[in-house]
Amino acid sequence: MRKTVLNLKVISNLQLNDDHHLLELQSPDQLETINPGQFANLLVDHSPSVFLRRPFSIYSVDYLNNTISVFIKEIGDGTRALGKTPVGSFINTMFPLGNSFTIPDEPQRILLIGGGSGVASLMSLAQILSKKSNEVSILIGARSAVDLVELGHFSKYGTVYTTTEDGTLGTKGYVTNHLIMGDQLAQFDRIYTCGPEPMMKAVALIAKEKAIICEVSLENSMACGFGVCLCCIAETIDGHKCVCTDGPVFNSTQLKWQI
Amino acid sequence: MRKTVLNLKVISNLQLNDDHHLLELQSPDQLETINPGQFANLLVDHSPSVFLRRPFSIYSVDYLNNTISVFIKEIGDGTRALGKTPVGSFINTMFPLGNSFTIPDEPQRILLIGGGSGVASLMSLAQILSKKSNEVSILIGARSAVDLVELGHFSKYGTVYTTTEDGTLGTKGYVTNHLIMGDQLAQFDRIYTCGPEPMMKAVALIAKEKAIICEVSLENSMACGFGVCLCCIAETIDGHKCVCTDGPVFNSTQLKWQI
Amino acid sequence: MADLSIKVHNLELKNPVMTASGTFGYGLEFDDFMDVNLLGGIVVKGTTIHPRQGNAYPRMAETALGMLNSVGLQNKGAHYFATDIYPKLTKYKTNILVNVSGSTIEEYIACAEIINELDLITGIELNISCPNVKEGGMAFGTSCPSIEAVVSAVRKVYHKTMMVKLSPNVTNIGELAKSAEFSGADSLSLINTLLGMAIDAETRKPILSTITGGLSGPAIKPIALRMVWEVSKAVSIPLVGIGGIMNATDAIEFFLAGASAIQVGTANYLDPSVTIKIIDGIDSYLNRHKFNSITDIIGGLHM
Amino acid sequence: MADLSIKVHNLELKNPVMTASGTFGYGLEFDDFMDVNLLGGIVVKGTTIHPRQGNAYPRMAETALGMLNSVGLQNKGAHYFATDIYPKLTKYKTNILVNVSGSTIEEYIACAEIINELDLITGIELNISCPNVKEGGMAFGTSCPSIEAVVSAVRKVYHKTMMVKLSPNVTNIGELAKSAEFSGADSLSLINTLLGMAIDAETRKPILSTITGGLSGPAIKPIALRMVWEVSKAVSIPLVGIGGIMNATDAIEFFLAGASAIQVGTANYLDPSVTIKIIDGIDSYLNRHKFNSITDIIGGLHM
Ligand SMILES: Cc1cc2nc3c(=O)[nH]c(=O)nc-3n(C[C@H](O)[C@H](O)[C@H](O)COP(=O)(O)OP(=O)(O)OC[C@H]3O[C@@H](n4cnc5c(N)ncnc54)[C@H](O)[C@@H]3O)c2cc1C
Ligand SMILES: Cc1cc2nc3c(=O)[nH]c(=O)nc-3n(C[C@H](O)[C@H](O)[C@H](O)COP(=O)(O)OP(=O)(O)OC[C@H]3O[C@@H](n4cnc5c(N)ncnc54)[C@H](O)[C@@H]3O)c2cc1C
Ligand SMILES: Cc1cc2nc3c(=O)[nH]c(=O)nc-3n(C[C@H](O)[C@H](O)[C@H](O)COP(=O)(O)O)c2cc1C
Ligand SMILES: Cc1cc2nc3c(=O)[nH]c(=O)nc-3n(C[C@H](O)[C@H](O)[C@H](O)COP(=O)(O)O)c2cc1C
Ligand code: FES
Ligand code: FES
Repeated sequence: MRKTVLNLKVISNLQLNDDHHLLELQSPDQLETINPGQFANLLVDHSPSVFLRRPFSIYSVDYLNNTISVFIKEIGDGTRALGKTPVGSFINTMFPLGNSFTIPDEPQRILLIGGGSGVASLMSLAQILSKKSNEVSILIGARSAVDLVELGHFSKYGTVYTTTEDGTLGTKGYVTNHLIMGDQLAQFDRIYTCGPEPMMKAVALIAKEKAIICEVSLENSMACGFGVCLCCIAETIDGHKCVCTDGPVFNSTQLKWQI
Repeated sequence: MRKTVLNLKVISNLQLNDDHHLLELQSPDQLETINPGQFANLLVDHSPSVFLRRPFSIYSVDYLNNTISVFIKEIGDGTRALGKTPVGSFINTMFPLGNSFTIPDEPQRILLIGGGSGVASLMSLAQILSKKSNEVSILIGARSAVDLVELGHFSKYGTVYTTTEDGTLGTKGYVTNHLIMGDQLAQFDRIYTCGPEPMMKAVALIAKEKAIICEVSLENSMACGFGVCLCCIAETIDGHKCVCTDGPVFNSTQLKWQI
Repeated sequence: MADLSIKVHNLELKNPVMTASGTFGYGLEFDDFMDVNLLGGIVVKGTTIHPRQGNAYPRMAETALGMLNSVGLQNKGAHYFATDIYPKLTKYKTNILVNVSGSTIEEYIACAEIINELDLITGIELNISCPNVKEGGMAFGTSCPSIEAVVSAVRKVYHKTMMVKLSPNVTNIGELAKSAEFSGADSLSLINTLLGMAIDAETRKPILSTITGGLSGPAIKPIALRMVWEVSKAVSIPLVGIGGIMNATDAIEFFLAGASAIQVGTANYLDPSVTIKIIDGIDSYLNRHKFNSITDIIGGLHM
Repeated sequence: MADLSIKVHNLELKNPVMTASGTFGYGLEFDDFMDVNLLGGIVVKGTTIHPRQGNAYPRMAETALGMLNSVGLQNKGAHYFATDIYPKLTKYKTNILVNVSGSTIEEYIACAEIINELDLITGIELNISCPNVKEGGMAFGTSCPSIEAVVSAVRKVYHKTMMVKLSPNVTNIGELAKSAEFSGADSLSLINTLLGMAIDAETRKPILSTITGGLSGPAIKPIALRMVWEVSKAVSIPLVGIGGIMNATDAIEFFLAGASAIQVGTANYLDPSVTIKIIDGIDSYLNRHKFNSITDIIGGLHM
């Protein structure tokens, strides 16, 4: 679907835990295809301290009801204000933005690795991959069990593995400490990852060692979200690329930090 | 009562007509004496376009319930935001500010003349004057009958006369067109007025001609409200005076525009 | 419908709303959102003779109703522009100006010479005010002799409209404006960004890789208005007002202060079709106040 | 509880939080709201040798997270200050500085001489940066020779701490800071307001009677931070940071950029006890980051 700016109606706002909200936003118009990995740029009203839009991965799309969902972790004034948006009000939304994860032509064995709010960009990916008969495994890392709020959804699309830093659920430690990241990794054709940069770097390094294709979804501070301000660059082997248009998804071998 | 800044709870928000609201704000602390003519300076939250506080006359005080009321006419972003404040939420309020109308030691015949949202500063004045056995008459001017929303309250404290520009209630025209402003005016010992500047100037001129004491309550654009920014000056015969501390009430003969 | 057309020297605009360099890409990025042809003109991204990578990441910091950027003129160079981008822009039926920058006078000249060959580029905006490059840029725009040197040098090789974009980071913008006028500028655009800085108190680091960057957005509007007004008294060539314009009311303020046209910058990021709303809003304002033409309010501030 | 005390040259502050001239009256207006003695110091209203009525009304315009003022140094003169106001201030146990201004060097000298006699006034802040007066004021603060003239003249007659307040409306604030240092300033405070303008589009009039005025508030913080950082590299005397400080985080940013103390201005209007919250917030920050003293973070920006 082409980029657009619309006032989307908040038709539900689920508080998942202390600081995570899932907002479902309804479009007045028929939605066209939105690809997994794409994001939306939300305007925060009524906040003197938030000037620019705030980018969020499109967590899921419901073409029947013409809704998209965004998964919001509160970390500052913008996300706190958005998390509080009452049902029935409107959020001015620019979407869909950015490129998307590669969907293989033939079914493959694919490992998705998410950390923190990075899991948001993997949900619709998991859904589409499983629909296209890929064999999907999902490894999710979090600080603690309470932060693992979306496991139920993921388990519909594949096998879910977890790690927590405090050991309250799954393997104790980081995602890279999980058994699956060891010898078992060779079974996968592709890895798709989104999460904190150190995590993605570590995953990309392991993927490279094992020669597995790895796509990462980057975050960045964005002023526009559609390629005009040139603020959101990633350093790639082909020079500076915009995360909002050339990305957010990059093949990890394209990125300088990988080398 | 000394000046203070408190979060006051909105315990009622009456929409009086299209663009007028009466907000009742409750203090957590016992209120001390607030004098008629004093004002409050309200902070407008959640509005990127409103930076400074907004001043409003204290319309009435309820010492039993520790509430003050403010009468708000929506004219810009600040008043519109305040008018929408939901019951139960809090408004950060600096009050009571400014001087007050003179309350005569002995009962007198007093005419209050209000125009537009200026009537707000006359309500608690009418109440106190009538309580102290003064003979109170109240002349209120408005554009149209729909804007005359507070007549019922005033009639508890004195005889109410009205003018409307469109003639929908009372005498057609401005307050200065009312019969009472003619020969009958001599019966009054004092005139207290608050409203648009042209109205107050006209009233003050007539009062001067008839040698009746006249106090006017001025508006002004204010940055602080408590005498430190020196932005809110009125030109008086003694030089620049601050409307927020030396006023808002001035004897009209003090003001340069009177001469 | 009031007459919104305006001539800025020999640049004919169907309406006074243009877009500011660095905030509108090459226009193409806006095709999804709006009809670019409705604009008076667009000024494309800052262009230099050699390709530039721009500065390292991070390049952006949000501030109180504003933002800092330190992009540093990232662009693929004038040749690439001429061969790869320009052909895509020929579909537009509006004025396209190229924002020309350089580290040396020779670079400015070389870049302007290339742009001079492009038929459908109606003018250049000479950027002597970029705060985000180590050499040249703003340095040219902060003293009279250097303004005279670069403006008159480019004037010799560039034959269409030359708008000179002034830096606000100066003591006396009126004097500098006069230098630009004297050296052959056809019009002046102002302001570029104000030099600012942002710090992350938690990490105790500057937010921008370059430490300082250029401030734009509503925060700077009062300064921009003052400068347009000051310059309008100093020179007689037309002015294009820039700085924190978010809506038609802001635009009107710039016309009243003396600008013949305006450029919208940061506001495009928040609402990519804001310029269309501004054009409509200017028209409504003129109708409401019973003016027939935009020219009726330019410099029309009552004292 | 971290050690918040700091010496700004020979000015001993119990904590680095002061109030900015023109935004804190004479302190007395704040007695209802807070304990003024908890502050590191206060700078009272701009004072001139002769009484000044200031500019005509209107003097204030609200802007995007900021405000313009054109008060124009309304005050009753140095003699009145000495005889009528000063006695009321002797109750305070904190540093009181007088902000000294003038239209000529002689006026600066005369005013400073009077203030020099007042025992409990620990210093002056030499205001060479007021944008709201027709003569003198900012004109003194925008060129090196005039800074040198006024600062060295006042230095001869004033024997306690002399803080010089710099104007931001300049091309190169580092150079001007050096002039002030060289001419005898003990410390520098910055920034004063930025020259701006506001227009009412409906009435088509400037909002301020003086057309232009001084911009303050959060909008200017990025510019103020940048200037403090730039000046901290140019001089070795201590700096006092001013500009848009609304909370402790803002204050910390100024310390990191190189300020030894800060002044809170416009924020006092919104919350008259904001300075107390800022002091507490600085203390919490230092504790949370395990610093023992405010001196640990001054100029502590990691690159
Ligand atoms: C393409 C993309 C997709 C995203 N998807 C999601 C998502 O699905 N769910 C979600 O919760 N968040 C997502 N984010 C991150 C989200 O945009 C930020 O959390 C949000 O912008 C923060 O706004 P704020 O006003 O709450 O915080 P701010 O007040 O802006 O920032 C608070 C603190 O967080 C830091 N910070 C802000 N943004 C980022 C960032 N992008 N990376 C690292 N640090 C940052 C700031 O420097 C500051 O220290 C995504 C970001 C991008 C670029
Ligand atoms: C002492 C005092 C008491 C007041 N009492 C009341 C009251 O009881 N009820 C009430 O409704 N209002 C009262 N006002 C006026 C009220 O403060 C303003 O209407 C309010 O500040 C406007 O805020 P805004 O953000 O809605 O409008 P803004 O967006 O600030 O202004 C909208 C338009 O109105 C003009 N404007 C703003 N304030 C004033 C003013 N004070 N005088 C003239 N024009 C102005 C502006 O220039 C602008 O054109 C009082 C003002 C003062 C100084
Ligand atoms: C991200 C960004 C990039 C910019 N790049 C350029 C540029 O390349 N050349 C230029 O002359 N101005 C550039 N500018 C300045 C704008 O054109 C404009 O002068 C400034 O942003 C003020 O206007 P605004 O407040 O409406 O944004 C840039 C501004 C921003 C925010
Ligand atoms: C209404 C007003 C009056 C001011 N008067 C003075 C003054 O008399 N002398 C002076 O040096 N600065 C004066 N200033 C400038 C402030 O001291 C301060 O430098 C400026 O407001 C920036 O700080 P802020 O953004 O925290 O307000 C005044 C500022 C305001 C808003
Ligand atoms: S956010 Fe503007 S180019 Fe990517
Ligand atoms: S509003 Fe500040 S002195 Fe009156």
